[in-house]
Amino acid sequence: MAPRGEKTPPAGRPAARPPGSRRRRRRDLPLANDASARYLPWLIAFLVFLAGLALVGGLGANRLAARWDSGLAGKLTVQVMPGQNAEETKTRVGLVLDLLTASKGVASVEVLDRKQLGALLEPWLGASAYEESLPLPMLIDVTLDPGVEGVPPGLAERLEKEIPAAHLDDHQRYLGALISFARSLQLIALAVVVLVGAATILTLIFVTRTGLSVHRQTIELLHLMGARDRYVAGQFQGNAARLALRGGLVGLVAAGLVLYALERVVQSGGAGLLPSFSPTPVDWAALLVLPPLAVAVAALTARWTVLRTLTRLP
Amino acid sequence: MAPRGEKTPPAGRPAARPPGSRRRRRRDLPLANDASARYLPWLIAFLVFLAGLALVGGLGANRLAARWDSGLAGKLTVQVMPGQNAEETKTRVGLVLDLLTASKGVASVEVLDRKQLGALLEPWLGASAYEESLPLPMLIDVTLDPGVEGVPPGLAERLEKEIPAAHLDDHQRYLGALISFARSLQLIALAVVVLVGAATILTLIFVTRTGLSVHRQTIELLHLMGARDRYVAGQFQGNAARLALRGGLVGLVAAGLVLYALERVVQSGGAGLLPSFSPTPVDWAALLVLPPLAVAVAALTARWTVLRTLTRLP
Amino acid sequence: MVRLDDVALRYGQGPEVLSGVTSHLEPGSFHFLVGQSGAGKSSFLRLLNLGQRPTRGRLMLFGRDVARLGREDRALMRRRMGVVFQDFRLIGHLTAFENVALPLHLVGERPGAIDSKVSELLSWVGLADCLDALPATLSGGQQQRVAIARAVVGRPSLLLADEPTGNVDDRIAMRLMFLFEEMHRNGTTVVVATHNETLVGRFQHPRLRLEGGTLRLVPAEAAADGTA
Amino acid sequence: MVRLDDVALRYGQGPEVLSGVTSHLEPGSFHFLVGQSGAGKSSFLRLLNLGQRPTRGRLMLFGRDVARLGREDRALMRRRMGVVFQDFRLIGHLTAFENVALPLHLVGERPGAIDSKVSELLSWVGLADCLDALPATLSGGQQQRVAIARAVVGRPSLLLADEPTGNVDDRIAMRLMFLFEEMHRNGTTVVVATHNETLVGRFQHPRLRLEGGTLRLVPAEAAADGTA
Ligand SMILES: Nc1ncnc2c1ncn2[C@@H]1O[C@H](COP(=O)(O)OP(=O)(O)OP(=O)(O)O)[C@@H](O)[C@H]1O
Ligand SMILES: Nc1ncnc2c1ncn2[C@@H]1O[C@H](COP(=O)(O)OP(=O)(O)OP(=O)(O)O)[C@@H](O)[C@H]1O
Ligand SMILES: [Mg+2]
Ligand SMILES: [Mg+2]
Repeated sequence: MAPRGEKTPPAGRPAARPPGSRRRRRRDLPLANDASARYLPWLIAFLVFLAGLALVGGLGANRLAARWDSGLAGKLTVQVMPGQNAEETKTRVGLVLDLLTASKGVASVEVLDRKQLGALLEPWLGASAYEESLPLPMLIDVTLDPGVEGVPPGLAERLEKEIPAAHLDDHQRYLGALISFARSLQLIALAVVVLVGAATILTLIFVTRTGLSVHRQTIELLHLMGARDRYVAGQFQGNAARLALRGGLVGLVAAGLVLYALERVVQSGGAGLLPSFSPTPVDWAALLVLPPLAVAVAALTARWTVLRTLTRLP
Repeated sequence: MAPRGEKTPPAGRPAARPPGSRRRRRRDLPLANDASARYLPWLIAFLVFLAGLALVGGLGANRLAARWDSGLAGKLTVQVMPGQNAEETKTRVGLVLDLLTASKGVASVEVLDRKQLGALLEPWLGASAYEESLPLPMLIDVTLDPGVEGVPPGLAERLEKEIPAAHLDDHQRYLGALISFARSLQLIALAVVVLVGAATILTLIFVTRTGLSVHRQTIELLHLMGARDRYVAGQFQGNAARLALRGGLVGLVAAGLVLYALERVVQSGGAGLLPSFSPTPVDWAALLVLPPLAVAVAALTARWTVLRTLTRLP
Repeated sequence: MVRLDDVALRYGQGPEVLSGVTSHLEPGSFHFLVGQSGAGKSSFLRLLNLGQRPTRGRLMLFGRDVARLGREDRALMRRRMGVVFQDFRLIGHLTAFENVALPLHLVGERPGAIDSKVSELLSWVGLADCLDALPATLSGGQQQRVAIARAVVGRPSLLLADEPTGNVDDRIAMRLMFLFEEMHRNGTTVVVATHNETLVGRFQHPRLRLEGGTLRLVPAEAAADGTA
Repeated sequence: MVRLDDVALRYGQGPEVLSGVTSHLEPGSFHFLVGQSGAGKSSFLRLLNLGQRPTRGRLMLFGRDVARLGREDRALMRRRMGVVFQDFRLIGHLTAFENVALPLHLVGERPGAIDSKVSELLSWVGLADCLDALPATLSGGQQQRVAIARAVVGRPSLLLADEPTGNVDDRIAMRLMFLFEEMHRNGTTVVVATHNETLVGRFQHPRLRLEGGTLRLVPAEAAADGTA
């Protein structure tokens, strides 16, 4: 027989210490105290900052290239040398316009006025480019029929033969390099954005794995005590989301400040090439998407990593 | 008395299994199997890649700004409208040159020839910019005395009064914006490089802390068994250096490929603005410094983090 | 409560640790699990707390075939068990109090009830002064008692204790055994794996003896005659 | 070998676990360290293996005042000790063999000698089949034996064993005690902390009894008369 007596476990005896004294419960997974809680927000901030810059840079390069490109695709320019006086110049332009409108493949023509021309040349010739007295070549914008690529055959030769003072200009030769440079920059920006995304996912997987490994014993114990997978996954997910949000906001603000400063620089000078690089409302909107995106990536990656690991437990 | 007899521990009995069968020794700290071994190289590769792009971009922007700047600091341009014929134009230019050389603060003057002018305007006017028959304004480069800032007082007024066809041009107005934009880009590039460095250090601290925390029990045990601090620190340091080297090389190659591709794009077109953005030998050298730098940062950060933690052990 | 039908267990490609164990533990029964070191006592308990799946055979717990349970059901079933692990497995960053409160939190007990139950139980095992101590600051025997308190605090239907008295002296060991006895009297099915022959001899409970991978039941009478 | 002079130990701001312990363990002596759970046995051993610094008093080891030792010297001194921790502390990713070989590697032993010494010792403690097993795949008692093998393999001058037989049955416990006896006969100073009164009673060694923070020496004769 087992010995009995006074040594019976307690039954209904009131607790020694006042109830409620220990009610504030610590989390069973102290993820918020992990080293990652100090690391992750900063790394995410850095990544969001980078993604922000790359995004706006890429969109700017895209706009620039598109502007040049759309200005050039299906377009030609014909220069007409100014004659000895305005009358002669006008006659020459009239001849060229007649020839062009009669040509196959030409949809429309437009003579650039003095102001448009001046704006084009201002950075090089200064304000005087607008002066009436400066004899400039006349420029005629030619829009080709949709589907027509390059110079319609024979056009250049006919122009040269009939009006020697006119010269056909296929911009591609000059702006092509600029456009491919802008497109390259755009590609690099895209690559940086993609890499930032990959780095975020990679980091989240690593941080989560590390958390799983640091807290492996606790997690296994919780599992054996009947905790559900989603209970554990939820803690990791929430933690990752919180840290990513914090980092994302910091990164957003940093990127916003830098871009705002850049815009001020661009606007303070009136250079013609640059405005398309400064952020537009669309850019600002794209920026605002980054922190929620970071949070979503963080939460989903953490959840997925944890659940994948937990299903290995019996 | 303690019982004795057959149950005496072994003394010199030869071992049952052939000696040497277990000689290959596993590391007592299996850092190479940690999750960080798969994460760190990729993150470092990404960071080195970024640093590489930012570095070359920053150096390019610097060169560009410096070229524009040194071209502009202490320089003015005077435009002279072409007259009805070459003779008239020449007279005007002569007058302007006389006036300029007689002015206080002017060091030297140079008339840009047709070819220089054509190169400047080619992207806008096409090849015809070189044609003799096109009447273009004459440009005179004015170099000011060292120390003279801006337009010498009275010069603009005298020019305007004496030769109305001449027009003084203070480039700062047009290129100033471009230069501050380039300087801003350079600042951003510098910021990215600095941030990459910070991110690398932060990551290394985190990864090392994590390693210390994952292997805490083993490290404490090694310590209690008489292992020296530098024995433990050495393993972390070596591991970090190896991973950083691997990542640094990958990042270097990636950055190199991208920059090489960009250079090809730039060289394939002959645009006048761009060459200074393509990497120079100095840039390539700066790139080559990045992987060893990453390795050094990684090794030192790991060592420092470990030693700092170990000294807390009794 | 627990029914094993020709159950075998091997780890990976290793030899069978348990081979063909057939047994039935009545609800409310109390068994000692004995056997040499390495005989498979912990492995047997691991089967019962769903920490390991049988390699073959059928295991019924609470009247249900565990092989047919989903993840959710297994989690719920685990909550009806209390387990004392041979290596304690306390959560290092939680105090003794919080460790013991954990099973109650998992089933959603009221905080007030948690407070009184946990404090009371920890006082009973002699740890009234250690409520706020972290496991690392407790002695081996104190940790073991926290582990035991955690296993019994939820008044589980099935209590599995693996070597629960290896780190305490005989006086405390007896005190802990009274706790198990009390649970048993209140209807809990108890299995205690132990090497402590003195302890086994003092109680009138049948033994399950693991030897060569099979389980042999030694009734209480024979056991009492034998080693005790 | 070990000399304590009014040594006290407290953890952080807690109460004194040891208060004014004065003692002298001769080289080549063998002592059992006994006392209630929580009396401070592990803490006492922790002082001796330089795992904790005394809060006050003087501790001499191997004839040197440990307070005056540099980090390097403390590391070297630790290599002359063998320690069996109450919680084993095996390295999880190393096999039983590699765990036991560790102290030999640290002092730069020849691989050939390591191989034979380790295999032999593990066979002696009954683990000839488990040389390549990772700790997690060993039973509690098997892990404890690996921990003991690791402590003795380097033939230390000072052997500190904390509850080394808590997870094994009496037969194996005796076998392990013979190992300690053998070390003792070869000149090692041995201190074994244990709750196992049966075991203590079987051997003719003086006991150090910890009670209320002080140490009392109970000579072998008195001890043998007493509980044994
Ligand atoms: N996870 C595992 N993987 C492989 N083998 C294992 C595993 N766990 C236990 N074993 C092996 O199974 C056998 C039984 O182990 P178990 O822990 O069940 O023994 P035990 O009876 O509890 O012993 P002890 O009294 O020493 O705790 C041992 O030989 C052990 O090596
Ligand atoms: N790291 C620590 N920090 C604070 N208190 C501690 C620490 N380690 C032990 N203690 C306290 O010191 C006292 C003695 O602990 P110790 O582990 O030395 O006891 P013990 O005699 O080994 O007990 P057992 O037989 O249960 O292992 C206990 O009350 C314990 O709570
Ligand atoms: Mg066991
Ligand atoms: Mg102890």
